[in-house]
Amino acid sequence: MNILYDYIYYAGAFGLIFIGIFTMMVKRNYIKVIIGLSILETGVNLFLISVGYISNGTAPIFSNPGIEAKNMVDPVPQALVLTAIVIGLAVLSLALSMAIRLYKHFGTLDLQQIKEQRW
Amino acid sequence: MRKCIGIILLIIIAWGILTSLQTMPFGVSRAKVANHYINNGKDETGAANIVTSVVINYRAFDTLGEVTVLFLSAIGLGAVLATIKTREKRDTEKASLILSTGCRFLFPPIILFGAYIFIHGHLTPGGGFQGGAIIASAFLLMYLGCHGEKRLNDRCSTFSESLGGLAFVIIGLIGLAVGTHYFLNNFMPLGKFNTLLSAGVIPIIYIAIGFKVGAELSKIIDLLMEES
Amino acid sequence: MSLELLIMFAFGGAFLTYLAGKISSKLRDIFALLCSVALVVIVSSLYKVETTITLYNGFFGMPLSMRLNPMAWFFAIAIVSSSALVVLYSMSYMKHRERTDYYYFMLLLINAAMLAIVLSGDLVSFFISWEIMSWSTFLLISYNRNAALPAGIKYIVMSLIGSMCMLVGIISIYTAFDTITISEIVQHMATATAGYKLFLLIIFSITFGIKNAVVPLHTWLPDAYAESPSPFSAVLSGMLTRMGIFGFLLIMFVMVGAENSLHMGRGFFSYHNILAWLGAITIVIPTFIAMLQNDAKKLLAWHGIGQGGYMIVGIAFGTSLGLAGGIFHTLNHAIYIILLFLSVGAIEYSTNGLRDLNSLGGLFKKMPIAFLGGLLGICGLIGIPLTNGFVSKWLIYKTLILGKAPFLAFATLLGTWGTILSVYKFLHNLYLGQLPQEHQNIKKTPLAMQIPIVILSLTILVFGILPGLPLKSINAMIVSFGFTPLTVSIWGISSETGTLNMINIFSILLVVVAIFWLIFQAARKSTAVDQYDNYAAGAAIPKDKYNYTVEFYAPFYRMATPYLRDIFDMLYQKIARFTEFACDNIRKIYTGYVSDYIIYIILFLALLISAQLKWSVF
Amino acid sequence: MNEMSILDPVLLIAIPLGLAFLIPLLGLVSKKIVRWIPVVGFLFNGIVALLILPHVLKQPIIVKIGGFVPPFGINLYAGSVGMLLASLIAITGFLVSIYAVKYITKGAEQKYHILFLLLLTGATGVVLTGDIFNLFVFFEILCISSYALVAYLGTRSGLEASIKYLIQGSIGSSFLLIGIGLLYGQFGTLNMADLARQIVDYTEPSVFVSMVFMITGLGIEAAIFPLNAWLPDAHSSAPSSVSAVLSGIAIEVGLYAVIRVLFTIFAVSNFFIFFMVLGVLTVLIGEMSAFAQKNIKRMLAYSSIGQIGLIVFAFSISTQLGVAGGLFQMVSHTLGKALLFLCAGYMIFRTGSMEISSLEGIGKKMPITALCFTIGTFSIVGLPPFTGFASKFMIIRAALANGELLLQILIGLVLVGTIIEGAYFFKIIQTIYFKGAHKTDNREEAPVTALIPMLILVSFIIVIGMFPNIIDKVLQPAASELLDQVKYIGSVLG
Amino acid sequence: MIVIVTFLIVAMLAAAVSAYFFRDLLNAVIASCMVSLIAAVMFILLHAPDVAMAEASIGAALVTTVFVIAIRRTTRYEK
Repeated sequence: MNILYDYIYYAGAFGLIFIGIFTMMVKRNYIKVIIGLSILETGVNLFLISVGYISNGTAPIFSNPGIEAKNMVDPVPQALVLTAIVIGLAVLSLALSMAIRLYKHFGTLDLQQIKEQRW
Repeated sequence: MRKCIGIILLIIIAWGILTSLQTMPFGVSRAKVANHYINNGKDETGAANIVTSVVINYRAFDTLGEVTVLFLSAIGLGAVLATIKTREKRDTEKASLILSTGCRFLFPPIILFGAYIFIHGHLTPGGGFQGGAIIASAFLLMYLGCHGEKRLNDRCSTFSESLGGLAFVIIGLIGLAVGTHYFLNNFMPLGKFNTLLSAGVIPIIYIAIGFKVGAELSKIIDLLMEES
Repeated sequence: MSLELLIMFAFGGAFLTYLAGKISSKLRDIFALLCSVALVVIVSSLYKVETTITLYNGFFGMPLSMRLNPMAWFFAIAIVSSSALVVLYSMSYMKHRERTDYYYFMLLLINAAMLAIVLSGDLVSFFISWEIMSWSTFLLISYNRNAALPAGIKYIVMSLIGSMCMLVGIISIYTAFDTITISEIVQHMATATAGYKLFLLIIFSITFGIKNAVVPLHTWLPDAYAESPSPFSAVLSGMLTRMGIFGFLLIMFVMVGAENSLHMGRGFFSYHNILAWLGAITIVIPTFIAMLQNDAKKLLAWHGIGQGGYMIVGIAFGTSLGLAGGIFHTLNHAIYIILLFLSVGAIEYSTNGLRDLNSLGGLFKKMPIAFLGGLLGICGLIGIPLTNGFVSKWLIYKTLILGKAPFLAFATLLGTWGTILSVYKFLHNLYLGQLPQEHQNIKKTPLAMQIPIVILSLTILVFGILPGLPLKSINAMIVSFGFTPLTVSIWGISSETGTLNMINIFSILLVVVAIFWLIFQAARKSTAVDQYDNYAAGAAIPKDKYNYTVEFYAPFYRMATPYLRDIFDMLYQKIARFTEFACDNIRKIYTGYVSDYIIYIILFLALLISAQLKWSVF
Repeated sequence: MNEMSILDPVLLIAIPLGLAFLIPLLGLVSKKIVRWIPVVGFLFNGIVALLILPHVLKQPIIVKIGGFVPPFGINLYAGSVGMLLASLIAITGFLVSIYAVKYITKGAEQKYHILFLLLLTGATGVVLTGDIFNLFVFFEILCISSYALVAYLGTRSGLEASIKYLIQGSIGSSFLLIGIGLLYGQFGTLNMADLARQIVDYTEPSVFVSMVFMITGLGIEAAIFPLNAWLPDAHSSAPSSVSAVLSGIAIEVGLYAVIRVLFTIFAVSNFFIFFMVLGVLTVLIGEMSAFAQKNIKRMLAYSSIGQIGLIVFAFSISTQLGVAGGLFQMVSHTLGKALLFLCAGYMIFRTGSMEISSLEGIGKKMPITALCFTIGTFSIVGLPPFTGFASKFMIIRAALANGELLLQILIGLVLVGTIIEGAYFFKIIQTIYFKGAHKTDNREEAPVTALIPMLILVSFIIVIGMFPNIIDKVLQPAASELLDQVKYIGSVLG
Repeated sequence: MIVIVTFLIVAMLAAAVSAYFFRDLLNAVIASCMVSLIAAVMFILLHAPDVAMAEASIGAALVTTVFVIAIRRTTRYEK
């Protein structure tokens, strides 16, 4: 059973990633695809943090003098994920602003019908 | 058709990832670089929150890039949404008295809380990004609560945004000019550990980032809400 | 006069003419003429000079050099003099046409590029000037708009294929021998394996075959000649296509060396034998196709291909006699094909653009000089004794007979008959016969057009009667290839197997012509009959042109057309259609659906992962 | 090293970033100045980069950001490859920003200039960085600014192209992040040199999977065959000055990132055969689909795909000559393609439509632009006196050098691609000069601010084409630096 | 402890799958907001407080707001 316990976080993270990719691959509505994208990004962030986790470690903050530095969790992935979350927000806000413009131009958000640019 | 192709491909990728995850057992400490940050992060940067010291000092360039990305998305949003000339008015009924006064009452404490977060960035968990987000949610509350009469002052948000970014770059350049001639170097004295004015440049940068992120995110919300 | 000054002068002249054109058209004409004449003077002053100069080694450290030897000088003098005549001719031909500065710029640029090709000492500068020549030719072929554009595309695509093959050849030589200067390649060639030599020969003969229009690769030539402006199609047919011959000489005798290029392969399948047979086919088929043409320039174009076959046969045979015949034929062909194109251009000029054989005729009274040029050109083309064509064909026939190749000799003979037939149609339809009404008062050909025609006709006769002049420099060239020189005297060749003495042939003919002329004068009682008062079955024939030359070879036409369709052209059209079809469908990969694009990405990822994990490919 | 203090490669990123943050403030003061800020920024970048370039040919400069020793802090690796591409980006950016001063009039101009400045700063960042997460961040800056710039005009086609580009680009970035996570999980470090030191055998499954994720993430921006579906739409519907930069610089930088990952981090060997076949496939598909196009910018976009395939093929020969040939082809493609898009920009602006049939007879109306377009075409096709020929010469030389049969067949296919490319480019030249109306009514040539960059690009193409030794002195050390992983690790980790 | 973690992860995956299946976009957005909230909680369990705050304030609050605004400007239902 402890194999499952060890990989539960990875399973959760990659579950989210695969659901996100699958939604983007299959769904036709542009907003639904962007939702898939945001789920994908959350999954990636979860994966990054779970890479840096140390079993029964503590948060990497010396809030009170009692904490010693031995079994602290890895701070580097947390720094990366901080950046990745904000990048995710930036991309999503840009995507959704284009969704508004798209709706004004095409009158629909169905990506199957928005294909003037082909061949 | 498309669904089953997708599933098959994802299974292959999952299998690939599984094989590579075997070499990364969960919860086992492996990172050499991280041990360096944890062991002598305290005395090199003087910040209690190691994550903040990594974000601002060790990997400062990423955060500079990060701030640019946010700046970019606000500008990009403005560029994309600016192409529509006609602004047709939406008929929104006024919020009830209780709601608007409640919002106006709640606005300052949230701003204060956000400020607390990014000022104590190097001591308690949290920092410029989280504080800025909270400030932006305060502005969001104002938009939801009393829609129409309260709007973000565009000039001062541009000011705080640009000044925040400029402050960050100028501090970096000062680090290059003075001290040990490295870009984004922590040239200020580290001060007493675990006190407000400690950890050299970190609080200054985090306050600048706090202002910048707060202004930017509220500008994004303003652009989206006021777009039509 | 050092070489790089010459090249600088040639290219600089082209640019300055373009700039002068911006100022005033008069200045530009004079400047162009001055440039070309000066070039003629410079090149002729370099007669016996043998120099090599390295221009600069800025190109990846490779020394780009120029060299002058008899072969280079022979071709250079031909290029420069023909370009001078053509520039003089086009001064009046292009008088009232638009974009003339562009035309002059391109013409002089092409001549400068040809000069650079001929004088280049190493393969890279050879390739650079070759490419400059081909894209400036493309720009000039598509000069007169609508019909010329597909011809231009066909030309540039085929010459691109050729130059890509050449580039691969040059670079493989560079990697194998680590030198690109032509003179050094021969020593290294000894170390190369037979297979590698054959590969080099084949690659380079594809390029020079395309340029010289050997049968399977000739399809670009008829449209390119017919559609380009007449003065340029003269240069194109005269000198530009003969760069292929220069190339063949370069690869077969200078680079690969005479001995191993002639002993490549066994018996029938030896390289030079196949080349000779290709040359023979190039003589026969295009000449008979030429008979079917109704457009004067197309007819001449097909003859250009035909005559090219003679040169290939001469060169491929590899004896000093054959070589001399082939090279001399190149020069003669250049002279009379330019003359013919100029005379057709004169007709085009005066009947403003009409060159359909069926609707012209009887122009010899109105345009005597053009007729004279046409007549002499045709005699040269056929090879009537007194003209230069006769000497070179005689040499080629001699080599074929000496070389005991009866079938080749028969093929060349067949070619000559075909030439006689089609060339007679050309002369008759254009000049003889009745003058149609609408051509009564056509413009006289201006002086600037008549001078080149006269000069060229004279050179045909002079080279015909005194072939020694060009044969001396050809001899020097043959010596540089390492063959035994011919014993050349001013009036012809004296070799143990039969001397060629043009002087006594000339004197015999003179006496015979004098006798007939006297008889004709004595019996000259009959009155001059007007062309138009002739009768058929008692009734006066209508005043208008009674022309029995329309559909001149109709019976032959009906019989031969099924066999003489240009099968290679149809093959290339099919290939072109197929590529267009393929291109149209390849781009359908980008379907416009985002989900398809994402599936492509995931597919790429899954492919790589499964390649490594399941089959551990890497 | 001390006199180098003012000439620090980090200025190449910090100063343009500072200017970008300055623009909104100046925008409040006056609209006029804002237009000239990118020009000043890239002029500064160009001068600094060109001054640093000679110092860097033998010994790369390692810049320690924040003063921390490389594996623990981020470091910039300003080697000859990095500085060559950085100066190329700066010069092309400088020229295109002069072009854009007069060209971009509609829409929020101030925002356009910020996005343009940051796009090229991101590109410079990607080229100089020595840390994979920093590569991801600058890559993200490059991508987001190109999403916004493609949708800048707000037209139907622009928006459609940009949402498709955004979706594929963000999937790519997520894959890149997964790759970085896997690498960090196994080796615990983010520094390229440290990773290179620890990775011994790239064919072992776990390392290979992370490599594949990184290559897919970066490959989408580098427009390799299966991943480049976004390129034709994005480059044809963006404003011309943007598509000049996208086609000229963004794909090259993406490809540089892929090559840096393959050569330096994973020291790949027989993976290159797959990569070579992919390159040739990209050439053929790019050229053939360009052949059947009616819209001029879409045709130029497809020809960019073809050229990228050629560069991928050159790099995957992985000999000193091949890599130098690939870099040279990158330089000549950047110059040639930027010139073509700039000329096409004003041609379309004057004729009003992007169809090739509408370009008939433009040679009469806009003689200088048409001349620059022709020279650009000749350089891209690879005709002699221009840079295209020199770089193609080098690539063919590299392909034929070690005489393997596979290489000879592939170089044959590439040349077939070049012939197809020659065919459709010459068709355009015919349409420009030899078709269409004879009447030359009002001759509105492109304005001066557009002609200056075109003519400078033309002079670059001719000078480098005639004297390729100028650039060859930089290419050889650059190629040896890319090939020599041990020297890279030694110079970074000391 | 492990039981709570498995429950949270199962809930998160369920929320993600329901975001995939919902036809009404608002429900889908709320489901994705659930996903990032549970992710924030997971971050706390993984001893990453900074990231949890960032995920909560940015991932849950702002992303959902931007989604809702976008849906308000365009269509609410998928087809």
